[in-house]
Amino acid sequence: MSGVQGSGVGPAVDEHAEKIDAYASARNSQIAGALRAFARRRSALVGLAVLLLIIAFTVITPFLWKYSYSDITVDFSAAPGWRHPFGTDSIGHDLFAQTLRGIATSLKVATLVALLSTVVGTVVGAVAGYFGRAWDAVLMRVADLIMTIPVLAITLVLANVLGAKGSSWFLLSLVLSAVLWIPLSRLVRGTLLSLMKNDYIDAARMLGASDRRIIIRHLLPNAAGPIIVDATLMVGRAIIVAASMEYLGLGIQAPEVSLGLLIQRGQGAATTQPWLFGFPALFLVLIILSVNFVGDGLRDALDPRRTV
Amino acid sequence: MTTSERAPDPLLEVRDLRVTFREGTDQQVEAVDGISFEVHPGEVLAIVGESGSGKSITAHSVLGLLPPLATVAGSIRLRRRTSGRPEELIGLSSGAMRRIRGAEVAMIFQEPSTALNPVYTIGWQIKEALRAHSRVSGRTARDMVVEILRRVGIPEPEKRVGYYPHQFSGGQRQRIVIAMALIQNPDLIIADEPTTALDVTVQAEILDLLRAHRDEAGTAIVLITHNMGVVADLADRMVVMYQGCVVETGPVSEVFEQPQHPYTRNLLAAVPRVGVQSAREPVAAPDRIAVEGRDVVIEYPAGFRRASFRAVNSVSFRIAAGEVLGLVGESGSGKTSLGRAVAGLNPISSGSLVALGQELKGISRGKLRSSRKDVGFVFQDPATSFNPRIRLFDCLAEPFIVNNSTERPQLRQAVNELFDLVHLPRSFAERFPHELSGGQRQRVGIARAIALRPSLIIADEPTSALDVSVQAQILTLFTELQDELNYACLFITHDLAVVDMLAHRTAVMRRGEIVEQGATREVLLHPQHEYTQQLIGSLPVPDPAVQRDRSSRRQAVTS
Amino acid sequence: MLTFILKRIVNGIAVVIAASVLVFALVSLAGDPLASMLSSPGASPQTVAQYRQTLHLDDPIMVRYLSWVGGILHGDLGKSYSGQSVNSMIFSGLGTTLKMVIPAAVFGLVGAVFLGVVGALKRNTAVDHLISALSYALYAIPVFVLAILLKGYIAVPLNNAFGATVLYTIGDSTPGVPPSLSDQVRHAILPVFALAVYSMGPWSRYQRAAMIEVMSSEYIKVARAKGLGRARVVIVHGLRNALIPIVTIAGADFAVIVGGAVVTETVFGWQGMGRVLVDALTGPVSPDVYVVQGWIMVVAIFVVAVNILVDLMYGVLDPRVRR
Amino acid sequence: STGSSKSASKSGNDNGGSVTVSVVGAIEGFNYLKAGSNIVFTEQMMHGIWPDSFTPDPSLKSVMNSDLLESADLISKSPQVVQYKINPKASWSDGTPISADDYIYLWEAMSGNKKFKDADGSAFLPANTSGYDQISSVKGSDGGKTVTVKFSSSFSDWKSLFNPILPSHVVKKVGFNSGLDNFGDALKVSGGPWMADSYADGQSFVKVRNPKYWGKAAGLSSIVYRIINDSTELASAVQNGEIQVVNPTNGTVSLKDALQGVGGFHLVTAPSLTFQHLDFNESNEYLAKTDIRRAIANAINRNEIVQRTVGQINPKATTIGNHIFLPGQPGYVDNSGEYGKFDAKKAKQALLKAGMVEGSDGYLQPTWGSQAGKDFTLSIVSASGRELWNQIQQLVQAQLKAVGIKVKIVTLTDYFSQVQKGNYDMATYGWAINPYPSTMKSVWCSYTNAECASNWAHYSNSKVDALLKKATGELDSQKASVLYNQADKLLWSDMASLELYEYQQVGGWSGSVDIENLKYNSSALGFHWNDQDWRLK
Ligand SMILES: Nc1ncnc2c1ncn2[C@@H]1O[C@H](COP(=O)(O)OP(=O)(O)OP(=O)(O)O)[C@@H](O)[C@H]1O
Ligand SMILES: Nc1ncnc2c1ncn2[C@@H]1O[C@H](COP(=O)(O)OP(=O)(O)OP(=O)(O)O)[C@@H](O)[C@H]1O
Ligand SMILES: [Mg+2]
Ligand SMILES: [Mg+2]
Repeated sequence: MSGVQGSGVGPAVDEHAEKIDAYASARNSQIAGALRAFARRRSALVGLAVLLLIIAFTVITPFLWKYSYSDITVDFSAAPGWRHPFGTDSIGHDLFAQTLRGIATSLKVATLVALLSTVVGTVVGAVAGYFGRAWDAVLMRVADLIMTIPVLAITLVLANVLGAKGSSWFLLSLVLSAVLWIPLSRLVRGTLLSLMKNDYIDAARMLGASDRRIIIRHLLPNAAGPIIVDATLMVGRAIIVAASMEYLGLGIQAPEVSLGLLIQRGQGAATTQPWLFGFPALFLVLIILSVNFVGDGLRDALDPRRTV
Repeated sequence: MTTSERAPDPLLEVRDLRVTFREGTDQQVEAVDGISFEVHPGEVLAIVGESGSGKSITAHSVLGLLPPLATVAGSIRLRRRTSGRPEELIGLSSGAMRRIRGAEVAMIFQEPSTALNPVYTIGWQIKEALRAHSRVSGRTARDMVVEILRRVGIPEPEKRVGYYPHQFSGGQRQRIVIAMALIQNPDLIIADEPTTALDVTVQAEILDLLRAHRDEAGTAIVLITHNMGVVADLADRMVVMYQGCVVETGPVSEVFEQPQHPYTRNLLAAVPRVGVQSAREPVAAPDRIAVEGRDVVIEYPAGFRRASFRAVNSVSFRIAAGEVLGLVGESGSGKTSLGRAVAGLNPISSGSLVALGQELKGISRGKLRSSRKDVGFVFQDPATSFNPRIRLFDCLAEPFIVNNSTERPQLRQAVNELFDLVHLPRSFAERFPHELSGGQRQRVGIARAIALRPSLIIADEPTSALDVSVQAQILTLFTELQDELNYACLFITHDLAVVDMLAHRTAVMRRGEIVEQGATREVLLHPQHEYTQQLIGSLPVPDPAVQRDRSSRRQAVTS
Repeated sequence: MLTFILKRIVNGIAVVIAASVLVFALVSLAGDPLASMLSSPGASPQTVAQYRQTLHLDDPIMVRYLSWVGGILHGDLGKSYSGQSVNSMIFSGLGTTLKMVIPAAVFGLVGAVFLGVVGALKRNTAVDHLISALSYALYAIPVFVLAILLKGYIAVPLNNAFGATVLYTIGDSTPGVPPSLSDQVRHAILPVFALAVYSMGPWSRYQRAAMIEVMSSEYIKVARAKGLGRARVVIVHGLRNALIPIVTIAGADFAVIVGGAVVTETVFGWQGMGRVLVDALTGPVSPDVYVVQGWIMVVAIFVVAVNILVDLMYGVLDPRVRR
Repeated sequence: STGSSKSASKSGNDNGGSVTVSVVGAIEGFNYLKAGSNIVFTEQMMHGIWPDSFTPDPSLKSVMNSDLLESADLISKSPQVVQYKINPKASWSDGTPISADDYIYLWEAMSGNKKFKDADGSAFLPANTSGYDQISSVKGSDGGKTVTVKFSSSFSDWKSLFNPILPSHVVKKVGFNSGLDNFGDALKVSGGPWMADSYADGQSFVKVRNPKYWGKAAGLSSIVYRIINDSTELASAVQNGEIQVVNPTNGTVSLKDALQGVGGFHLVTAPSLTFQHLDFNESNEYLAKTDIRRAIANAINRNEIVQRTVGQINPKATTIGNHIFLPGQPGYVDNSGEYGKFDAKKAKQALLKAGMVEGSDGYLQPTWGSQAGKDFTLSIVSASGRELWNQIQQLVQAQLKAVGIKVKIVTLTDYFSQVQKGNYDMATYGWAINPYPSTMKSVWCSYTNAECASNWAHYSNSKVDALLKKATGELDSQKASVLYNQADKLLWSDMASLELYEYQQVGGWSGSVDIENLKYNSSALGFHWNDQDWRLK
């Protein structure tokens, strides 16, 4: 902003009109802007890169690696070395293959939980936030319930109730989702309530738009930022809760492998055979860390204040 | 004291001030681009200019209150109370600057609702200001606080010192902020839009308060505003800023009479004045009624930690087809509540409200939705009335899609016509709302409201978020469109001048009730109700001579 | 304010009742608690059948629930399936847990406030980035991983270096010796640290955001314009206001800390509430409905109480919500 | 290693000092004779508080408690009558003499007979009725100092009875079923060298010297039991001097490694009287066939299993060859013969002969039965959180895959209810036995018989039934061993279950204390069989 002094230009209404071409090129400016904001955060980029790398590694390596997670190899209680980069456990599992499998399980659980609880949480939160009244009352009571009892306690009880079935990764995901959708639905509800104060909702109402249209076209896209961010952070939360359950002896069970289970099994040897504990713990921390970085980057990128 | 004695050397001298903001790593924004001005003791200097022209930044740089990202260049010299000699403020150590703040130069901010710390009592906060620079015993301090509160017109100051900010009204809060500045007895007060957030009646009182203090204590005042009426009321000299530069300086009367710079001319021309533009004649034959309200009551139900609240109390009014009814009144008087009720956005608690032949009390959701397409609504704030994720094309096409009134292929055509109607280029269709200026956005808002050719439009302060010059253009557009489309309109505003320009008839609201209504000209020229008279009396007129006269008369009445 | 608290209490009671019905049904249906009694040869099935009768396990679930509720009304949480008083199990566990949870909450809060405020004041500087990285790392390390590291790589080497037990790794006190504060503190340091750090990460982020928001508010500018010193502006005007949101968040997170305590107790061998629950679910006689029930009740009541307390505190911190 | 301890201290000669002993797992009440409370660690903690009539020594020979009894003799073989003469000085710490009443009460409580009632009028809930249910009467004479126990049928392991006896005058009042669940005054009545002192809920238990004890006083002034959740906490706790004695517990390789890593630690690894086996549920139509069971047994390399599991804890660990005796017990003979040998080729051939054909991907497919035409699949179940069991499952899976059997691993949280209901094909779990072979009868006698409550595998062989019946009634232990071993040979040839190995216990004591007389005993008492003789040097 410079050099206008004395030019005598009043605040012309169509001042921007000449710059139309410049704008045309920035049509997808919102997405582009979000991407740029995301890319500006180095931690988010690094997080994403690490995450993608880990995923790619987990997907590809089992095809190339000579051992499967369930193979019992000739070596047992072996320290890391050429044949077994992460060593082997006491009965002879290759820990490298097991760690990869553990990552895959933990990520599968986390992704499914994030997906399920996001969908359910969004739908319920939207209904409660938009229609209020009975819907809202019920949701808020359920939410109170969940907020009152530690999530871990609820999932422990649920997993115990499901017994053997609770040890499959799919059912474990259901158990976790059954609890974790609630904070998200609260978030969606709150976001919707504040979005509904915006005049454009009333404007849509004035045009006679249906409730469905208002929710789907006007409210949810604007709530997408917090929802996506929360879904990302949910991935980290799900991994931690699942790992804590496994650590306490519920949830995924041998012979299936998960990071929590590997850590639980290796912890007794944390000082004598640190690799049993160290590698799974390292990857667990790495995944949670990078997921949170990505989530934080998204938060910045999707922050509506960024565009204003 | 109406003219200032010119001391030989200025109290504050700003030379070639530049403020740049670092944005990102390499971008720079020049917020203030080499401005100069001076303030003499006992003088009121007004700084005017459009929003974003750098007024606040200038004020903040005097006290070194700029954010860390700002770099300041140039010179700001203040004549120090202790030495009597001018001293450079730029580059002063924070400790030295701290001794100047409050004690020699005090500042009053625009937003009274956020200028006070919500968790401390006002007495505590004023006392804190007092003790920042002088050693005063607890008792004396308390007495001084009560005294200053009394002086700024807070009732029952002995009791009120122990109140928290949220227990005061906006006007009172601004008085408290002023008290906080006055108690330190500074040589210079910088007031950054001290009345913008306030009602005209309250504004007048605040201006009187500042004037009285200047007259009594001889304190110099820098008054930042964009309201020409305020300038005319209080200031001796004025500085006009435009895009970071000073475009014009001079005594107020001279600038008003003979503005030199085109921007100043533009600005002065755009200011709406009561009685200058001819008020519109009432619609000849009010035979067809668009809206009729009888004993309308609007209540907000009790909620979380809140009792139920009656916002509109037994109001009756009518709007004829093709007629513009102006609705004015102080903030919180229930204007928006009423407007939203007419639009069907708020339910009414009792009484009867018929809009376009449809009784709105107890109406079903479905019926309400279908009847809404004949009603348009223009919102106050162009920033929040658009879905930020939707292109303007979709935004303007939505009315047609929702009501299935136009075939898909014709949508483009229909939207283009709307753009034409509000004088915007059709290419704007591809833009997102944030890619438009406020005025342009408000045009789109109007386009959306008239898309379905409604026979009734409700406009809730559609221009109050805009600069005066832009406001003028929007109002002109509004008049044009009303003439062309001949819709009935409820136009809500707090600006009497706007009513004067637009409305056939005017209703005045106060505390949930309509205290007066009639033909606009009648209401403005021969106000019957005391409150209307007060309202008109407080309205600053952007003409120094007239305004001085008015305010001295007002003071005579009130004192 | 009083009606508000009453409302909260009523709401809390409703929540606790709903939870108890749900949990009772769930746990009662999950497996046979007496099955493992037969897992040693020679155990008599008649005895187990007799046992089942003694515990009323063959009564309809509704009858059992109501008899349990009857006990509750007399302040008796019943007996565990192996005969111990649930009251004493839970209250002894609660006492132990609180010895970990309360210092952890306080320490977590103080740490978070400190990190958050420093981060906000040094915004976008190297210090800020360092603190951010630290809070993320703290959040990403699960409590049990941190605990294992603390034990193996802090406590043991430290004790070896001193040639004496400076920090303990199991239990909340040394059994068999008269209780002393120093003994308890040395037992508590590691678990409290592990648990505190768990909430410190996210809280410090909130605190930073709140502080940034407060510091950019108008009244901070006013305070500076008054000519107040920087420390006074930051602490008296900034921090005081920035504490309001963090108190609410910490209160809402109380259940999360208790959840974290379940894991921390396991790692550090504290016989607190967490162990009571885990044993009731996975121990030799499990699932033990009455213990789980009692647990849920007591924790829920506790969390509700803490939340009400936080609301009261909110009133103290923020005059705007006072009545 | 250098962590000194406060609690393991000895000051002066009178004060024998104190040691802290670890207890892993929850305590569920103190009356370990009651069902639901019979936890090994409780028995160890309470040892020496309630006196035993007989205690197994490290060679698992039952030795009479000569402080309590002057004699205990079998005075008649048919019907079997045993006479106990109580030491006239023996009395409970509250002054009440120890008498026949205490023996009578214990019999009533343990008999499983509904005619005897607990304090509150309900039936007693004994953990184990075997032996007591064969007693027809217990009578006192000689002012209560002579006890005459008469059996309705012979019971060879009569020395397993009345270990311990309870203070009947106290327990009669507070109740056997619930009076000893919570720590209280009832527990403070002692009839042995130790006395219960204090209990912190779920955290610690302290027993101290019984000052009223008429026999030789305990060497230490107190033993502190520190209850912990998980054996993974042990190593660092020992290293820190928080625990001096690690009570032997079923070990893992990492626990052994970790304890071994603690400088100066006296590591003890030794077998316990618990053994691991592979259980075949004969209600499965394929496992009902002896040929298939034998083939599976031949397909399993037991040595490899030992090597990869307990072999790493104790290099001396071997496979076991008996269903009734364990190595170290006087009657032990390896009866496994060819049935226990690993021979994959033979296994495969046997399977092909039993009507299996080679399928597409290396798995066999039955030509008959419900799995006809499908890959031959068996499930193997174990409980969650049991690392060793899970490891065996995986080894079995890998080994059976080599002969073409697909094994599906199932881990259950409600394992015991499922196994007792017979919802499994193969299972792997441990039987904890005491040194008395009669206890194994209920596992191997006919499934349909009510006294064979632990036979969940549906095994049934009338010859085995007859032999076991005869053996449990044979009062000459030499002859009884012969009978048991005859039954065992049949169990092997029937391949009732494949015995794998003994659990290996891991324990020991810290180098910072020097404890005299601390010696392992593979009975349930572990270190504690002689804890009254422990002494700090
Ligand atoms: N912290 C900041 N960072 C970057 N740019 C800023 C910052 N603060 C203000 N600006 C820019 O400096 C310019 C001048 O701002 P200033 O607040 O002085 O305007 P103003 O004249 O007071 O306007 P208004 O009437 O709206 O208060 C504007 O363009 C604004 O966007
Ligand atoms: N949703 C609501 N719930 C409760 N009270 C409300 C609500 N909306 C407005 N009010 C109250 O109703 C009264 C009238 O409000 P309204 O918005 O109609 O005033 P207004 O005349 O439009 O004021 P302004 O000029 O400030 O816009 C005010 O006191 C306001 O606080
Ligand atoms: Mg400004
Ligand atoms: Mg309004």
